[in-house]
Amino acid sequence: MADKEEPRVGVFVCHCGTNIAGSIDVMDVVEFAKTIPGVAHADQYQYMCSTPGQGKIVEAIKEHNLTGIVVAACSPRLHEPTFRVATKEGGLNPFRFEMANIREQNSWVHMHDKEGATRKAKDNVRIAVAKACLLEDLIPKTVPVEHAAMVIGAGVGGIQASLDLASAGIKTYLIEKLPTVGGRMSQLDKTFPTLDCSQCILTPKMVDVGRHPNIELMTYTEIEKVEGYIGNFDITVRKKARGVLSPDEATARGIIGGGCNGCGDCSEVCPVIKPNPFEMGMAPRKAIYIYHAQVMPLLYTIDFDACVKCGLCIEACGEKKAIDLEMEDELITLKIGTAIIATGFNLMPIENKREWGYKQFDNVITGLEFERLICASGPTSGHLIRPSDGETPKTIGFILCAGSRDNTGNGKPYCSRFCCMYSLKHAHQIMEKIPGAKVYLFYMDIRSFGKMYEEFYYRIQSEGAKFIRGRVANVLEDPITRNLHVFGEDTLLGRPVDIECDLVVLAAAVQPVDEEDVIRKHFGVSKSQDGWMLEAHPKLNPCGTTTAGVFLAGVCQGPKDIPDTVAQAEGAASAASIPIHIGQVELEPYFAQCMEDLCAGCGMCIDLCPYQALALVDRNDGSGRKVMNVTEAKCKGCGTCGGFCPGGAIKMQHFTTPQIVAQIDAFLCGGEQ
Amino acid sequence: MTDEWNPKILAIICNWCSYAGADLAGGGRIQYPPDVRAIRVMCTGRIDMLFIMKAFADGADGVLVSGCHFGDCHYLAGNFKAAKRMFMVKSVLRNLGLEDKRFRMTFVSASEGAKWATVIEDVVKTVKELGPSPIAEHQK
Amino acid sequence: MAAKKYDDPELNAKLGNRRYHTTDTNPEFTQNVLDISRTIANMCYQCGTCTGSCPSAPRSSYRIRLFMRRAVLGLEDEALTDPDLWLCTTCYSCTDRCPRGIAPTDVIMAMRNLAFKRDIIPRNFLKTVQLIYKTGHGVPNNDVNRAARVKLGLDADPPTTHSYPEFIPGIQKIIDHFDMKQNADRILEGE
Amino acid sequence: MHEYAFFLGCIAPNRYPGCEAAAIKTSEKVGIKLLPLKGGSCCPAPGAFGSIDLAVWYAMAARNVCLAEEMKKDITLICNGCYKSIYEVNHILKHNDDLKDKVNEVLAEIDMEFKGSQDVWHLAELYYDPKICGVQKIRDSVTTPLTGAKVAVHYGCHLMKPQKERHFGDTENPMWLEELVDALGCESVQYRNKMQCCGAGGGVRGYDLTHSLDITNEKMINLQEVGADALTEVCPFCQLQYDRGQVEIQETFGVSYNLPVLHYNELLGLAQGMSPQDLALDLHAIDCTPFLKKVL
Repeated sequence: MADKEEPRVGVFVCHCGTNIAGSIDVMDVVEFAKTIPGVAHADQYQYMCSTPGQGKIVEAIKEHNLTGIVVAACSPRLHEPTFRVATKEGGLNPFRFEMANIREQNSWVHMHDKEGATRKAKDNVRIAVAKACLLEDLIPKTVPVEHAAMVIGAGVGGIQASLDLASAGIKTYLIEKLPTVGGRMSQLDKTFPTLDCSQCILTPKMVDVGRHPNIELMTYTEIEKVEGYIGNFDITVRKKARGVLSPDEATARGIIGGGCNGCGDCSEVCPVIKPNPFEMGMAPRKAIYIYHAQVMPLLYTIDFDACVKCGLCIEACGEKKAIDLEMEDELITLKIGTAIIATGFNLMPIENKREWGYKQFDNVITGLEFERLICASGPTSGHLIRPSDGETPKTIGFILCAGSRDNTGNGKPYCSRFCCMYSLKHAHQIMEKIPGAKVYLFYMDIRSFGKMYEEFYYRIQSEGAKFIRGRVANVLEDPITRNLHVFGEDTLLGRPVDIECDLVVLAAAVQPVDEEDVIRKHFGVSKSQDGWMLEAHPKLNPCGTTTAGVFLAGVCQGPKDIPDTVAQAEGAASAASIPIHIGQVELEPYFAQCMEDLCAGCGMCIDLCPYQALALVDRNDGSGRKVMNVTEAKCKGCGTCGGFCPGGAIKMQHFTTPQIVAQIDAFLCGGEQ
Repeated sequence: MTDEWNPKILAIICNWCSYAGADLAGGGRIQYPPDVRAIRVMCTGRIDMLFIMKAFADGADGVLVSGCHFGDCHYLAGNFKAAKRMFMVKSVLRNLGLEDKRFRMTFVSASEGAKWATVIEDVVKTVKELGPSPIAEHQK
Repeated sequence: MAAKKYDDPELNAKLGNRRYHTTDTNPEFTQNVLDISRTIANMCYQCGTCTGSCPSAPRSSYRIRLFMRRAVLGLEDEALTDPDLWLCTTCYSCTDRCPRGIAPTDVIMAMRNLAFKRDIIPRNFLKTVQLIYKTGHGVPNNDVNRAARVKLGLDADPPTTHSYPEFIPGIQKIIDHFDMKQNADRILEGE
Repeated sequence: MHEYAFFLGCIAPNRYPGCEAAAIKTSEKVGIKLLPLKGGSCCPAPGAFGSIDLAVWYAMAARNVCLAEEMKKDITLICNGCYKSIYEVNHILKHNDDLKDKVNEVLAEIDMEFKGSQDVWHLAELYYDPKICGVQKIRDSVTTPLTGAKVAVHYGCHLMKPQKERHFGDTENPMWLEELVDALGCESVQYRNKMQCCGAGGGVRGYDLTHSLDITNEKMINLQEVGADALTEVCPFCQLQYDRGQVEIQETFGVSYNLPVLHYNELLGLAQGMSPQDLALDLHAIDCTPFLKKVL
């Protein structure tokens, strides 16, 4: 409202086919718009977002020399950018545009109340016009983008994203909380439907991330603090004390030719034995350990919670001097432009579904435990046995939807999406490895929607697996044989079944990793109802988040199989690389500004700012008064300071007090009663 | 419909959670009464108590402020700082002799379309039970 | 399509069209079941967990999943006239395990209530009603038991409606409020 | 002394008075006083009444609760069927005002009102609850430990299920009754499908006796498999089904098990030194002597 020009607003109402016109009288709204003070031109069109639709705006601006544009259509979260471009083409500052949401928040939610919807649409327009009258020219601030990216989580998704970014010439920090990269995929034996060996296809990629010149691999490391904004994130990571020096670290300490070479002598002498989480606790590891032979990096790690600091490992290590029992966590701050979150998943604690007896009966195991038991590099070197007695199971039952599609609150309401397929694969592996073995899959629906998946289903059925369409009611153990009786109904037969199995495998539902919430909040990413991270748009922006410069890859955004995870990882990588390659980003110019004449220098706003963007400075008019001053690069435009300032001295650009008050008045005072 | 009284309810909602949630309700075609008009701000932290007072002075029958759940604020804690102010609003309303039920602050996330609809239904219900704002009546 | 009609009723019975037609559906039935059972019977996705948990299923043709299906589709006659309706022991195993959080047992109870409105009800249920109406007890005292009670140092009759018959009229009022006794008598006399 | 209104129901006082006598005497020894709930009626039978018209079931059960509300005492009882009716109706009406109003309309006709001021407990859960009694107190009250006997436990359905209307937690493999049994010196045994129904409920016993007996028979087979010397439960109706049921099973299927069936209170009574006569064990259809010989 700096310039005292007479406002001349153009209003354009969109039909959106029948999406809007179906429940709102568009013509009526247009006619009404013409009566609103400040409106110089009102028009309507089938699809305002179409080229001709935008053309109307461009022409009208010239023809009626408009000062502001209002489009009444869908949500600004969808098409504000589109129409800002049109406004700009018309020769106006793009921030002279305001949108009235008469679709998502009107026609679609009042479909059966045309009168009420139309009345509301008029108010929506009037409110938008009121703001448009007071809109001002704003110049977006462009900031340089750090030529580096970060990927959090080094499962197959994180690995793929890092390789893509790095190969695109971008310095990439790959952060992994565990001592090795590889994630869940490295625990799998075979992959459906092609049945290629998981390790065989993953290990090369694991090696690549280890040696790629552009990738700085930081395993056994966690996110500590996140500051800054797109293009200029300052991320502090905690490099956990692993107690073992890499060759480089050793050299840095002047131990030439020293450092861990993965020989494993230390582990042999270590007296402390712990279950190995990589083997789902079914195999032991020492207090100084590696997960498995193919770990990347090949560095041993000391579990300081278990270590008794006896020092045997130091002797065993000898001249390499790789072991430092006094090592401490290290905090490192990294500057990056964009980040990709790929934190993956856990299995839900399926023992909570008591009826299936996991952790009550030895011979009930989860799908992941099965993967380790059937894997050649696993604790049984690939010989499937049943835990109770080491015997080879002959009859195996698979319980699908174990905890998925469950609305009881003691389970997950969603479909975990890959259990059907891996259970089919498990069935195949059994029939391949154990001649004469009988396999029963208890399913509700077989969801084989991927490429060559349905064909895989056909193949497994042809190999002799028996599919029983019914969810398992409960599992009971025969106290003598330790066999399991699986009770349920064959719903297609309409008969209850009691199938005696030697081994029962639960296709347990998946859930976000425990750390997800922490990381999510560090980056200001919201979560969807099911607990997974929320994408910017479910259809059109599945990799993005509402935080500019932060992207999602893999299961952390929702259950996915490997192909989908890799695809999304590559999508996220390309999205994350764009601002970095352009080298600069425009920040929406919604900065706070101090109106120094009004500022009493009370300084109350300073602490309110979450980004330390505000400071008290001497006013440079010799008055000696202290006034607030904004560092625009730090300000993200939340307006918390402006909402509080007792003197009304803070001007929130594009959301100024006059603008908002005008909107309120327009709704409550103006227009037809 | 026309002869029946339609309350005038103002909603000031944050761009990242509640506005997105409201859009989601639209995508899901979840129906709710059309008596609420929403104004979008980037964060509920932006909301000056005076905005709400202004709305009531203008004769609003009810005002709704909605933001992210605590801990989910896009700007770390704007919603928390706003909430602290909004408590004050209620006591001011009481001192003015206005039912504080006419004002409400809720927390609706970007994924809670259905919740947004129930919130609106509830707000409208409450306000309809309270009847027109005495201030509005006075202005007539 | 015109319905076929043979002169021979036996043939009609034997060859009667067994297809499900939407006309077999009574939407009100679904709603009534919802209201009485206070559980979301319409949300059943037929996984069979209920039947799998059911102690009656293995020894009878009773399939609770089938009754859930009938609730979803509103197959009123089929549900209420099926004698299996009365084989539920109300053990609630299905309710505890139902992944949709439905209470199939309560659906069965609701259907039984609706059946009673049509005078479909096992006689033993009605006898209990008459006993309670008369004595306040479904399983009243008897002389053998009185003797035993006295031996134990208890009063011959327990401190229930047996010792305080003045409470019985109140109980009868409640039962009469719903014409339960009246209907019970009518149905029993009808035999 | 914790005081409770003692709701008797039908089968305990009118068929197994031993349970009633035992409950009163044993609970007193562990600090629980049972006051007679004057004018209590049938709970009413959840199977029979519930099946006919739930509205009547609510009203009748509410009436029994009102009697306790007038005494200003929580209700305790020793029968799962009663627990289903009294506890659940009390619980539902407390959380559902529409239903409560409907019920009170009816109760008004007899000048009663359901307020929802009291709670309902099964005596067994009070025994287990350390705040009221607790396993240790039970153990301390034992004068003649029932050593040398394997006792199987039947929880019964309506005590534990539906889980979300209850507060017992795990209904698939609970162990708290076993703890109470072990406290008496005997050894509790696990058997197949422990949580399966006795077969009596839902009016099935009256509607199709053979069907309900067949369910019972399955339980008996599982119990025989682990060589239990006795079965204990906390529900006279289950007791009826297992005790007299065995005779009927003998008649119908020609198999006999002769497995003594005792209510937990009777078991506790024995452990506290009460004589079989004090418990009217002679009223049981299945002779308890072999078991008594083992333990006394």
